Amino acid sequence: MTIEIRLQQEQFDVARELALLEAGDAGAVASFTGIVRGDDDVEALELEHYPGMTEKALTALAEEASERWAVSGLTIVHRVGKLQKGEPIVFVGTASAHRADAIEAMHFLIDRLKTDAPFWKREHLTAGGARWVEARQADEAARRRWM
Amino acid sequence: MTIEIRLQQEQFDVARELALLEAGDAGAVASFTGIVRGDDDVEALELEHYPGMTEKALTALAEEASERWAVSGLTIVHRVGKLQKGEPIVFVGTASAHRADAIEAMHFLIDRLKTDAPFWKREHLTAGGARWVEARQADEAARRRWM
Amino acid sequence: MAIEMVYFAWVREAIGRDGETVDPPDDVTTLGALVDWLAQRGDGYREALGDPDRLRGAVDQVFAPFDASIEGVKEVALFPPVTGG
Amino acid sequence: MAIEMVYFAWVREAIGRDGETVDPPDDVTTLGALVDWLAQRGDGYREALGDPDRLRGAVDQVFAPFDASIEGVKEVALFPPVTGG
Repeated sequence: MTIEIRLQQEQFDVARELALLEAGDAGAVASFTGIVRGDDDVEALELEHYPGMTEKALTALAEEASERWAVSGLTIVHRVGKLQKGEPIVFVGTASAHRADAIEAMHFLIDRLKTDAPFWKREHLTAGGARWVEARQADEAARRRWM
Repeated sequence: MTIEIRLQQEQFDVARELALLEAGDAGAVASFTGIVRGDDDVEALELEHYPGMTEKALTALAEEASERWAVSGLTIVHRVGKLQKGEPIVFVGTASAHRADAIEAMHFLIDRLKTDAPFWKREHLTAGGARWVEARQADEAARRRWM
Repeated sequence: MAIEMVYFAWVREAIGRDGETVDPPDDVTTLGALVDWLAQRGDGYREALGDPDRLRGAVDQVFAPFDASIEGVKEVALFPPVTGG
Repeated sequence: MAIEMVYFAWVREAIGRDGETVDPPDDVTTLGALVDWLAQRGDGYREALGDPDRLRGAVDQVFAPFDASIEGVKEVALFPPVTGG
């Protein structure tokens, strides 16, 4: 069982993350990549996080996933700092002998990461200035699916 | 809405497939990669398929997925011919503005591909000879989840 | 009415060919009746087609149950349950 | 008892600092009571902490509800609902 959790400012390489998961003779690898979007008035995104707590929170989610599903590998990479539109922001990958375990563990991790990890997004506007992104009710609803 | 379906003998490049899906300003990209496994007595896998029908069956699945979920891109790549253990055999990728749509459409496609596309696996044994892989009840059960 | 038969996996191996043109009698109007008629052709056919539970079919390149009509169709495929992915 | 406070996102901006050491009175024993006590400090604090529905907290780096005890804790964080991923 391999758990890989990273916070980083620089871009990550999805191919490299997947190759690590595929190398474990798992049979099934599932992944999710979140990409910076934004309305036309948004120029860039900034990710603030809680140093010290963030990796602990992500590790706790990964450990819960590894108890609930038969997974042999879990990877979470989350970027922090200023990101441009179109850049990847988060990667969640899972490896398992069984495709349902890989897919459900991945789905759990990205849903719970949205509500249970201390990150805050701020949008930098094309017209200047910035605004904090509001939390979404839909994310709270998605979280309850895993209770 | 972009649907990409390919059958090929050669290895595919997961990074390239994901990059195409990410390029669509979708926000969420989900993927599944199946990798050739096998017991210790298995040396390689051979994939037979039904030329003429296979792409039609995969296209029908992709179209059903695009009607059921809000997806902007769907990719299915399936290899045929002889594959070595550890090599990727199938890739399913989806892009959407919403992560749940991307993940569920991907899960649907790989589940239904297992039961609704004309492929047959044969295992080449280390000791010589070969055996056809039997269909799994679990795949039929997974199919019914989407009815 | 001539029908192009195609066979896959161990059905193909048992019959010993990957396809053939057949011309069943007029009372053979369903996929199941076609399978029964073919199974009478001899050892390989009986081995391949004798157990409907292990057999699946497609009519004109679409999966079809054994009660599907084959009237007017061009191509019928017989094969084991699929195992791709 | 001294507590290290840390603030994030618009809570940090409204208060005007990313953290501070505070020493609340003995009757402040829960996260909610600590928030109420801090909110009395002035404009920035009231703006940041006045609406508990928009506020979340962590005690010693674990998410905690407002009725969580803060007795003996070292670090308390206050911030808006998270928006990562």
